[in-house]
Amino acid sequence: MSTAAGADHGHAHPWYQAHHFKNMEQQNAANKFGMWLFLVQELLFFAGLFMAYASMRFFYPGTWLEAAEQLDKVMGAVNTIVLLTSSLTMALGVRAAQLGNNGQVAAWCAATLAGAYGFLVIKYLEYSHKIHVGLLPGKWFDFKELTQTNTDAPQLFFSVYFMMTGVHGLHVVIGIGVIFWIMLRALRKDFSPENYSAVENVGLYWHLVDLIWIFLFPLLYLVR
Amino acid sequence: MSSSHAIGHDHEHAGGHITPLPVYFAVYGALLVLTVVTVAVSYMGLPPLQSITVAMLVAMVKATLVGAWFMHLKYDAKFNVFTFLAALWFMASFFVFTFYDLASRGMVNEVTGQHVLHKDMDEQKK
Amino acid sequence: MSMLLPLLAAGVARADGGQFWMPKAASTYAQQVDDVFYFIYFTDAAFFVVLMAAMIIMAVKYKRRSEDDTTPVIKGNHTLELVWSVFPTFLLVAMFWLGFRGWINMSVPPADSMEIRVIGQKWNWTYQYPAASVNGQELPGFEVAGADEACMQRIGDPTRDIECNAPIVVPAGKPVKLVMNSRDVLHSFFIPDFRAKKDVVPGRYTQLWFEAPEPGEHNVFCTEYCGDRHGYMYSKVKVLPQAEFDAWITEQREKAKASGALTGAALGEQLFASKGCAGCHKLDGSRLVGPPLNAKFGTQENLEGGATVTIDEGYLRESILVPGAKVVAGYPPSMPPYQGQLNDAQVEGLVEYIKSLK
Amino acid sequence: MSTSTLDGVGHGASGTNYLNAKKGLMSWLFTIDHKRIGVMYLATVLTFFLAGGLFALAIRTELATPAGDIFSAAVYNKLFTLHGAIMVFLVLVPAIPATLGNFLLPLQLGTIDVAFPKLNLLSFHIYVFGSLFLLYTLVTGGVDTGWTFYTPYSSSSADGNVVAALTGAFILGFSSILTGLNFIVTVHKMRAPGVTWLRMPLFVWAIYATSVIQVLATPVIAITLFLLIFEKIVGIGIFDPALGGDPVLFQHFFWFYSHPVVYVMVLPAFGVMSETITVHSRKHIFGYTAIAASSVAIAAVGFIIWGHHMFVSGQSELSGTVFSLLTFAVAIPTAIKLCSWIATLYKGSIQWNTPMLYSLGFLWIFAIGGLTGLFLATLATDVHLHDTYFVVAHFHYVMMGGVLFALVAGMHHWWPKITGKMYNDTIGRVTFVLSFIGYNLTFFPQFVAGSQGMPRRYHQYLPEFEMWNQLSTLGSYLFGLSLFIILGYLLQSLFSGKAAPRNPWGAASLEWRTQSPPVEHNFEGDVVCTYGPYDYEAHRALKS
Repeated sequence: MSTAAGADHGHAHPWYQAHHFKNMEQQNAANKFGMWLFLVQELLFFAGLFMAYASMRFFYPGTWLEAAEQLDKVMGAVNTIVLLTSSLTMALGVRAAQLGNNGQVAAWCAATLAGAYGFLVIKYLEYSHKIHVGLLPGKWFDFKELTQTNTDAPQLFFSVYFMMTGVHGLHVVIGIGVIFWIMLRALRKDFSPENYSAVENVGLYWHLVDLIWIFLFPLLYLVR
Repeated sequence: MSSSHAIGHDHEHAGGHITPLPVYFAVYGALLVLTVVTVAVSYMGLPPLQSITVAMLVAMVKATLVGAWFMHLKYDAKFNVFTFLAALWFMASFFVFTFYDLASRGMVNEVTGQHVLHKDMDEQKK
Repeated sequence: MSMLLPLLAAGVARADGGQFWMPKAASTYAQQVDDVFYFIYFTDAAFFVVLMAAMIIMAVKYKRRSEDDTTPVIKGNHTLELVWSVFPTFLLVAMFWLGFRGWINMSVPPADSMEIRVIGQKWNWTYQYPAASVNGQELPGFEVAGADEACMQRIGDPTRDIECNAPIVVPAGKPVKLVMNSRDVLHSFFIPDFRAKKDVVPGRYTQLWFEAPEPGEHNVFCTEYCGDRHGYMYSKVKVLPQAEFDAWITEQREKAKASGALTGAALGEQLFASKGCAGCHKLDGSRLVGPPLNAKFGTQENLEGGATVTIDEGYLRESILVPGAKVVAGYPPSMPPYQGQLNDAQVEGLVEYIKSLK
Repeated sequence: MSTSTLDGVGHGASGTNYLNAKKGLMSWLFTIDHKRIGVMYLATVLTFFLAGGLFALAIRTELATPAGDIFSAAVYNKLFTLHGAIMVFLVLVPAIPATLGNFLLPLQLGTIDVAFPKLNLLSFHIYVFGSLFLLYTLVTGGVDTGWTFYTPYSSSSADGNVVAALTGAFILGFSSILTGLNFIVTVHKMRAPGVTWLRMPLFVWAIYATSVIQVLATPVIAITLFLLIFEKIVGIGIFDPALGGDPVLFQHFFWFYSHPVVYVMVLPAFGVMSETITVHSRKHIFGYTAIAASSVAIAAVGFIIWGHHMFVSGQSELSGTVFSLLTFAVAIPTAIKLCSWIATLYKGSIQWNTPMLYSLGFLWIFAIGGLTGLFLATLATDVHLHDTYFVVAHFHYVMMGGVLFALVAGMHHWWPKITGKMYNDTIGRVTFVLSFIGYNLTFFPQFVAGSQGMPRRYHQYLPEFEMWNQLSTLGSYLFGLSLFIILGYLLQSLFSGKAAPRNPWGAASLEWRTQSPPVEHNFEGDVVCTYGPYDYEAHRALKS
């Protein structure tokens, strides 16, 4: 919201202050509060997926344990570490923005992007393996070993798996977009200790993506 | 935008609370350790209930670390913390009440409670 | 005004057996439900009259006299606010409690209930009665379903559907437990006279019980939207005196035993009636929901999408099991699939029966 | 701001206002002015209301006779589905918050704009984009799942339009979320000096509570619809019993949003009432804190009572009991509001003008709607009444009567501020009588038909219900006619109405301190609030 021209009614504003805010403190607080409310709706959006997981697991406990064996714990763990690392680099990027160091912001954003792409690459490897052997959601499910031993709807686990990781992956993709935007703005030297809430909000978003994964990983991969 | 008791060189700044670098690295280290712990526990072959309890506890600790330090909730305006917790509260109400229905089906009437699998459906059709 | 009239009417109607709001109570727990209903009703009416009278009287009394009217500053009154917060609470708790008692009563069938299976399907009900041994003779269970074809001729008359669809027959003065599930989508089994209702869910069983003290006939509606002919999914409960019921059920069981020997077209004819085929397909060449089936075998039929097909055994079999595969042009694809519901001999019988129709 | 202009007549010195400050279509479609966005919402919402209303009249026409003789069953089912979907997703949810809320929130808080003006515009564009999907389904043959999209009917339906309708509703959800988010931040961060929490008009409190629900509940319907879309495309099977899922679980997902959303519709209506009743009685609101707190309480409790839609759905008996008990808890704050409004009339100076008449009409209608809700919260009686016309009548009394009467009251109340024109009050009052009679005649008989056992969504019905249905159909024509008259004289006022003074009703809240219509940046100077929105004493003292 920072591109609107200031100086509408008398006062001299810095270029990044929108005309309807009285001062930067108000603008920053509003931006951050708005972001938190956005994260709130993200959490409730994911709540539906977690509820779907919980109820299907409740109905088919045996299937859940059996089907989860088909996931690759190592891949999942590596991906967790990749995402945690990108979360750290993002936090450091925000810190650099707080200090007004645009160069470092861009560098940390680049590091975060590397993590995000790494996550997607590993996810891609996992997906392509599953697609190859027929561990697919819903009616596409075609994995003989499980359908022979387990008639309790084994496809449901993979429905839930693909919906959860898919929606999460979509968030990663969106994250890549906004982090890239922040990186470009940092290269343009947009940020200063007074004006960094865009970096901070993107950071908050990225940490939430991380936060969701922190729960997805054990629920899908680890709980035997 | 206030900070009162951070470790290290804590000072008021236009950029809000500046968390010292070592804190970030310490949090990151703790997250890595916890990830290793949770993976290790999964190989111990605990029964499902204990396994999921441990996994969720570890995840909650990790989430708290990310929320408090990476997301600055520890130093943030209290209302933002409240907002975050309110979201968790409403999520919880969604889980608890829905799950209460699923779990209590059949407590009053046995037949109502049976969740018939689709394979039973086929049998019943025959 | 619009409220006062029914209010008055309700008062009169109550003297007349209380049937202005609720239909005649015909199950053991219906009166209990009605009592709760009227408790809430009169509480509501009292509140409504007091509130609206206050509103109207003040609106008239304090109508603005001049543009310079001043008003006293009254920001609230804690006593009053406390009264109207706490006092209704007691009434609400009473409502909950009465409703809860009735609900528990309606939810828990007596142990000696007679069990009948109810199957909902677009758009009719099937009732399955259990097998029994009568006088040392093993008699099979049987199904009641389908529509009376002659009755179905009265197109456009809503009472047709309720009169022509097979009723569920139950004994008077004995608790009956319906164990229900659906073959396709959600339905709901509703008997207004009994104050009984429960959704019929695919994939699980739900149950409903009632005891009708008196013989009689009562309407059954489907109250969960289930597609095209949801508004036509009627049936009836026929309550018979115990002795008549016993005679009826024994007769049906004996018939079922006899029809077990049926094969071919005769079996098909029996299924055509009992599976509700006649509800959609007529045999005199005129259209209903589906195409007529007489004199069709061996002819060409145009399909939805432009293709044509010769009506042979294969096409008939496919159309019974998976009707959506090849739909006749000009008709909605609304027939439910019978895959898994008919065995081979039954499908064979239906095909033979359709072949035999002239 | 100089005090002498407080109730002054006429426009500001320059004669410019938000309506004529910029010209051209683009200056509207891409405006970030909350007032213009509010007006655009109003125009769009009313257009969709017209469409939904015509569907309603078509339904009532079919039901004038017991036989299903005018439309085929398939067409009838599409009519009520589209009626429901349009009315809920396109009309009732944004009806007051996005229209009057958008226009008034910054004005009543004494600020220039909402916290995120561009986001506000984005909400509107998302709304229009989402509505295109519903329009697409409409012109390509409609959907017949019912607006509730219950599985497995919706998931097993072969109709491709269902996916389009689901996508539309999914997109519309984000419009609602972003509006709510924007308003919450606005209330928290944008209040003018002197506008303390307890000096906010009750309309603002209502919008605030509404926004909280929008942000918390709407994401759940979004993910539900998302899952349902994939249920249809991939057959993921979470809600479809044929694939191992549970259709009752879908209802939990669905009502976790769709119950709170009735408060998204009706809380702003409460807010409008708190304004119109006080202003046109020229009397301080009775029990300000109780009304404000009850808005928030309704929003909070409204989240844990959704199971009362599912008493007979196959939900567990114990769960039903808990939900019934909690449902009664929401009756208390609602009763507090109703009593407080009526107490506000005491010793007031009540003006019998159009906005006040609609407000009193609202109280009548909402009292019936609220009180009949008790039958449906009570377990034993709900078993009988669920999914009958009793429920139809109940939620129309609450949703449609409540929201619409409040919207019409609000439109008349703020029309001078929004358009700068006065309408013909005499026609307004006469039309009120017509609409009030028409409304009650439409929906009251449905209570009787329903408790007698007439199920909803029936294309035909038994002859014993005929009288009630005919009364209802007659009423719906009267009501429809009255709405056209309202539209007519309001539109006419745009062209030949008298210029509206700054503060035609002598109201004390901030939006009346600026000129009518307001200038582009809302106020001619900085606003400092020194007294509460219902403090007519202080207002008068300042004026003289």
